[in-house]
Amino acid sequence: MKELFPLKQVMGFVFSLVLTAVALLVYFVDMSFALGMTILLVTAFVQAMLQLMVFMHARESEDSGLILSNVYYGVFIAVVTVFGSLLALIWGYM
Amino acid sequence: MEFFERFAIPHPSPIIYASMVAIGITLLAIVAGLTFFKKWGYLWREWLTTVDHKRIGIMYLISALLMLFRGGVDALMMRAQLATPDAQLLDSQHYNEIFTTHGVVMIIFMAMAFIIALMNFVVPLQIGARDVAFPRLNALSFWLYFMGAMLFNLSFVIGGSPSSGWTSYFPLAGNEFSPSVGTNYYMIAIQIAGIGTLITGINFIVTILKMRAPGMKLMKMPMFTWSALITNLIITFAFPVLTVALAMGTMDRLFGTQFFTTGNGGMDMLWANLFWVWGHPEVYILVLPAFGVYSEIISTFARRNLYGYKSMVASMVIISVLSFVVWVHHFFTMGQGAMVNSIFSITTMAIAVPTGIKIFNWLFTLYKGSIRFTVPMMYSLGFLPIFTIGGVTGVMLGMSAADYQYHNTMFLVAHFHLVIIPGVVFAMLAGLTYWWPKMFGFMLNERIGKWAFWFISIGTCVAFFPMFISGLDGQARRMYTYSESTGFGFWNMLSFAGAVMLAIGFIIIVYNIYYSTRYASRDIGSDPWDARSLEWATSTPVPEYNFAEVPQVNSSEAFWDSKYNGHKLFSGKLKEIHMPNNSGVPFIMSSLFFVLGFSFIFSIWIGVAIALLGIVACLVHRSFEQDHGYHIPVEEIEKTESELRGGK
Amino acid sequence: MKIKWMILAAILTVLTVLTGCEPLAVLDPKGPQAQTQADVILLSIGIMSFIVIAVFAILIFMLVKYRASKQPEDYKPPHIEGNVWVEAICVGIPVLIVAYLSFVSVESNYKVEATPEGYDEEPLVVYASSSDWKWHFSYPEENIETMNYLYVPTDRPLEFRLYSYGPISAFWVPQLGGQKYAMSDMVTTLHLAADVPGEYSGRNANFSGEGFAEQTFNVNAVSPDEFDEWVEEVQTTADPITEDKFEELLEPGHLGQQTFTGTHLEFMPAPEGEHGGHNHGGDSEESHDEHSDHSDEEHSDHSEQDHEH
Amino acid sequence: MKLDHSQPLEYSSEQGRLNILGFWIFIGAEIMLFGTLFASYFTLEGRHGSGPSGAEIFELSPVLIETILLLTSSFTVGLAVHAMRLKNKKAMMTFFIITLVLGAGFLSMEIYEFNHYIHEGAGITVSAFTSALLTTIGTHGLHVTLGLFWGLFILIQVAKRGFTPETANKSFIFSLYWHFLDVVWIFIFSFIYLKGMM
Repeated sequence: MKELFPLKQVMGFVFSLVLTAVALLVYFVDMSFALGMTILLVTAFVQAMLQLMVFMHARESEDSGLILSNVYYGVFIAVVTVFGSLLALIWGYM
Repeated sequence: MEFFERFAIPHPSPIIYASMVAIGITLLAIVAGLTFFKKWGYLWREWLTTVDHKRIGIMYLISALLMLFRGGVDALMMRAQLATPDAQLLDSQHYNEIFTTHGVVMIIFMAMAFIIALMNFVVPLQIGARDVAFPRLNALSFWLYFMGAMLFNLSFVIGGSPSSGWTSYFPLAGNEFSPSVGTNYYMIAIQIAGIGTLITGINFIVTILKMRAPGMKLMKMPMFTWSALITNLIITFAFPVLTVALAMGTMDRLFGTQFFTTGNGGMDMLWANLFWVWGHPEVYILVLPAFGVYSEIISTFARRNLYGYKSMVASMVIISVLSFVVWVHHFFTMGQGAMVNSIFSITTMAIAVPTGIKIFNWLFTLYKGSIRFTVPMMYSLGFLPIFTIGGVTGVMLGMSAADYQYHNTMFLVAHFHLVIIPGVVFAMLAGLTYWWPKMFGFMLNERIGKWAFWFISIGTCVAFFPMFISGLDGQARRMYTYSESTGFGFWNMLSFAGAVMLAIGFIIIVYNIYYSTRYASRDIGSDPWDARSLEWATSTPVPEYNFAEVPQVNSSEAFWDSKYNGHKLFSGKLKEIHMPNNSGVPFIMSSLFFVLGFSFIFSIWIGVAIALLGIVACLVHRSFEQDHGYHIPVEEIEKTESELRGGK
Repeated sequence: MKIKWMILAAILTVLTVLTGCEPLAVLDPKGPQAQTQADVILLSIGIMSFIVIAVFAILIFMLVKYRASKQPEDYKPPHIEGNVWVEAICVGIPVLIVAYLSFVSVESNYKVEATPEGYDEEPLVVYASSSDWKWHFSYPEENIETMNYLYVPTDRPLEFRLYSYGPISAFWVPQLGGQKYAMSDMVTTLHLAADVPGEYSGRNANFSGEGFAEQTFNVNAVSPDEFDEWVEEVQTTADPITEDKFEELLEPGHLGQQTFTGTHLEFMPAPEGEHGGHNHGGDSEESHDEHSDHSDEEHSDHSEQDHEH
Repeated sequence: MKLDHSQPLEYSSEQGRLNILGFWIFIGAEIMLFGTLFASYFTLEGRHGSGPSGAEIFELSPVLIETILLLTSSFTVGLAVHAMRLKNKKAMMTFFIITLVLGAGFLSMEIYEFNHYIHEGAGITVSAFTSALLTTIGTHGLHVTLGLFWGLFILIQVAKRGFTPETANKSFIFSLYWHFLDVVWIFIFSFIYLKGMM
C-alpha cells in the first residue's frame, strides 16, 4: 500500500495545499493591492512549477530540454501578451 | 431577419449570378467526369483518405493555386474599379466585399496553404523521414483547411461575403453595422482553417525535432527545415490567440455577448489588439518559410554553401521572439500615448536587424559563387531588391509619429504588398519551380518561366510603387472611389497597368504548367538542378516510403557531400519499413466541421447538434481504434527501387 | 540582370515625376505637427535610400562578377562558413541606424502627442465626432456646431477630442498632421495647429462601411480675427441644434455642410469623464463633466436590437 | 513494433514518444490560449456596464471547494500514473476512477456556480466583464468536461486491454492534460476569484 503513495508526490500535494492556504491570506487579511498581487503571483507560479516538475514529470524524458523550453517560451509569450495588452488598452491612457 | 432571407445575397449583381451558374456547371462537370471515368474509387483511395505527406502537400498546392486565382481576380476587379476617378464598375458594398475576401483569401487560404504545401512535401524528405510524426493529423489539418476555404468561398453565392475588411474591426463587424451573415462566414471559416493550421504547427515541430535522419543535429539541418521549425513554433503560439479572438467575435454576433460591443462595457479596441497579437506573428509565419526557400535556392544556384549559417539560424530565432512583441504598431493611432508608442516603435524597428543580417548573408552567398540564372534563382534575385524596398518602408512605418501619416493609406498598402509579394509569392513560385521536378517528375519550361518572371516582377513594381506616392498624397486605403480633383487618377491607372501585368504573368505560369505537362522530358533523373540537400537523394517520383534506407547525415548539405566530397549516405542494407494506414476519418470529420460551420453561420441549431454529435463520434472512434499501420517487406522495397532506377 | 536597371530606372522616373508635380499633401505641411512628421519621413527616406543603394550595389556587383557564364568551366566555388568581422559589420551598422531612428522616433512621438509649442493662446478645443458617414464638429467654448467642415484660427493650438457614433473612424487632415482613431466608448485627443491660412481637405481614414469613401470634410484655416467674425456670424444666423435634429443627423447617409448654434454635447455628452465607457482599472475620479444625461442609452437601444437578429 | 524496454511503458514505442512530445507542444499552445483569455479578462475586468462587478458576485466557499477537488484529483491522477509504472492495474484504475469522480464533482460545483451567477443577474450577455468571466471559466470547464469523457474512454481501454504501450501512453498523456487543467485553475482561482474578492 505504501509504495502506491510516493513521498515526493504526497509532499507535493501537501505543499500545493499550503500554497493555496497562503494565497487565501489575501482574502482574509487586509493588505494593499500591490502586496496581495505579489503574494498571488508568487503562490500561483510556484504551484505551476510544482505541478510541472513533480506531477507532470517534465524532466524525466530524453526530450526534457525541448519540453521545458517549449513551456517557458509559451509562458514568456503569454505574459508578454497579457502585459502588452494591458499596456496598449489600459495603462497607455492613464 | 426571416430565416430564408439570410440565404439570399444582400447585393446581387450579374457577376454573382454568372459565377453561381459557373460554379454549378463546374461541380456538375466534376461529378459527371468522375462517374464517367469511374474515378470515384481512385479519388477516395488515393487522395481523400491518404495520409502521405507528399500527396497532402500536393493537395495543399492545388488548393493554394486555386485560391491564388480567386484572390487575384478580386485584386484585378479592385484595381480596375480604382483605375479611373468616379468609376462605376463596382458599387461600394461590392467593392468592400471584394477587398475583404481578397485579403482573407490571399493570407489565410493562399499564402498559408502554399507554405504548408511546400513544408509538407519537402520537410520530411529534407530530414530523411518516412512521413510526418502524426500522418493522420496531417490529413485532418489539410481537410480542415480545405473545408474552411470552401466554406468561406461559399459566402460568395449563399448569404453574401463579409465586407468589413480582412481585419474585421468591431464594431463595424458587429451585428449593428454588419447584419448579413458575411462576417459569420469570416469568423467560422477562418476558425476551422485555423484549427487545421494549429495542428500542422504541432505536427511539424515534433516531426522536425524527433524524426531527423541519424547524424543530423539541429545545427546540421537544411535552412528550409530550420525555417519550417521556427515557423511552426510561431504558428503554435500565435494561432490560439486567433482562435480565442474569433470565438469571442462569433459569440458577440450569435449569442449576444459583450466583448466588442459599444455598450455595457464592450471594448472594440480589444478585437484590434487580439487580432494583431496573432496578426503580426502571422506575417513572419508567411515570410520565414520563404526565407528558407531562398536560402536553399540561392546556395544551389550559386553552387556555394550558405554564407553565415549560424547567424541565419540565430536571426530566425530572434525574429520568432520579436514577432510577438511588436503588434501594437498596427494601431499606433488608437490613442495609447507617446510612451506605449515609443516602446513598440523601438521593438518594431529592432526586427530590421535580424532581417538585414539575412539579406546580407544571401548577398555574400553569391560571393565567389558560380551563378546560374534559372527561374527559381531569378525569383530569388528579384526578391532581394524589391523586398529590401518593402522592408525599409516597414522601418519607416515603425516610426510611430510618422505612422500617423502613413496609417490606413495606400503607402501602407504598398509596403505590405512589396513585402508579401516578393517575400511570399515569389518564394512560393520559386519553390514551386524548384521542387516541381521532385513532385511531378518533369521540369517546368525555363523559357516560358522567365517570361512569367519578368511580367510578375515588373508588374509588382508598377502596381505598387505608385501607391507610395498616392498614399503620401492622402489616398486612404479601402476607398471604393475618389474624385478627379484629388489627382490620384494617374497613379491608380499605373497600378492597374501593373496589376494587369501581374495577371498576365500568372496566366503564363498556368500555360507553362500545361505546356510542360505535355511536352517536357520525363527523363531528368532525380537531381536535375545539381542540388545540395537530402530531398534530391531519393528517386523521382518519390516512393511512398521516401527513402528505401534512412540516410546517414554529416552536414547541412549531406547530399552535396555525397556527390562531391565522398560522404556515404546509404549503406545498402534494406530493412522492412513501417507505414501508416490510410484513413477516411479526417475527411469525414472535416466534412462534419463544414456542416457545423455552415449551421453556425446561419444559426441552424439542429445542424449544429447533428454535426457536433458526428464529430464526437469520430473522436470516440479514434480513441478506441487500434491501428498499427502496415509493413513493407524488403523484397517489395527492392522491387520498387529497381523499377525506379530502371525507369531512368 | 536587366531587372535591377529597370527598377533603378523606375525609381528615378518616379522621383523626377515627383519633383515635377505639385508637392504631396503629407510632404507639404501647413502646421507644426505635420512639419515634425514630414521631417521624420524625409529623414527616414534619406537613411533608407542609403541602405537600399548599398544592397543594390552589392547585388549588382555579385551578379556581374560571379555569374557562371564568366567563370571557367571547371570553376569550383569555395566553401566559406562566414566571417566574424563581416557579420559584425552587418549587425553593427543596422543596430546603429535603428538606434538613431529609435531616438528620433521617441522624440517626435512626444512632440506630436503634446500641445504644439510656441503659441501664446490656450488651445481651441473642438469635439469631432463621426457618425455613418459624416463628421460633427462641436465648439463648446463658442457654443456652435458644424457638420462636415471646420473653421480654425491660425497660430493657435488646436485640440481635437475625437469619438464616434458608430464604427471606428480616423480623423485625418494630412496637411495639418497625422490621423487618430475616433471610437465609440472613449475620447482620444489629437493635437494640431495651422500656421498658414488656407483650405485643407480632411477625411475619415479608417474604413467604416458603405459610405466610407465620401466621408470627407474641409478645414478652413483663417486668421484669428476672421475666425472670431465667423463665430459671431454663425451665432447670429444659424439655427439651434436640438436633440431631435441631431438624432436625425445621426441616421446613416451623407449630408452636406451644416451649421448650428449650441452643441450636441449639451444633451448627448462625449464619452469622457463619468460618461466614459472606457473604465481604466476601476477608479474613475476624473468626472469633471457636469452633464448628467446618459449617452449610454443610445447604445443600449442598439444592443437590444442586436439580440433580436 | 520496436519497443524500448528500458523506459516506462508509455515511452517504450517510437510513436508513444512522439505523442508525448506532441502533447507537450499542444500544452504550449494551450498556455497561449488561456493567456489570451486572461489578457481579455484583465482588460475587461473593470468594465461591468450596468451589471454587477466581480466583488458583488464571487463567493469563496464554492470556489474553494472546487479548488480542493481539482487539486486532489491532480494528486490522484499522479498516483494513478505511479501505480501504472508499478504495473498495478487495480490501483491504477482505482486512482483513475477517483480522479474522474473528483472531476465530476468539480464540474457540478461549477455548474452550480454558473447558475448562481445567472441568478444574480450576471449572465454572459450582461456586460463585457461577465462575458469575459464566464468565457474564461467556461473554457476551462469545457476542457474538464472533455477530459472526463476522454478519461472514461481510456479507463475502459485499460480495463479491456490492460497495460499496453498504447493504453499506457494514453493514460500518461491524459495525466499531463489533467495536471495542466489544474495549473490553469490555480491561475483562475488566484487572478480571477481571489484578486476579484481582495
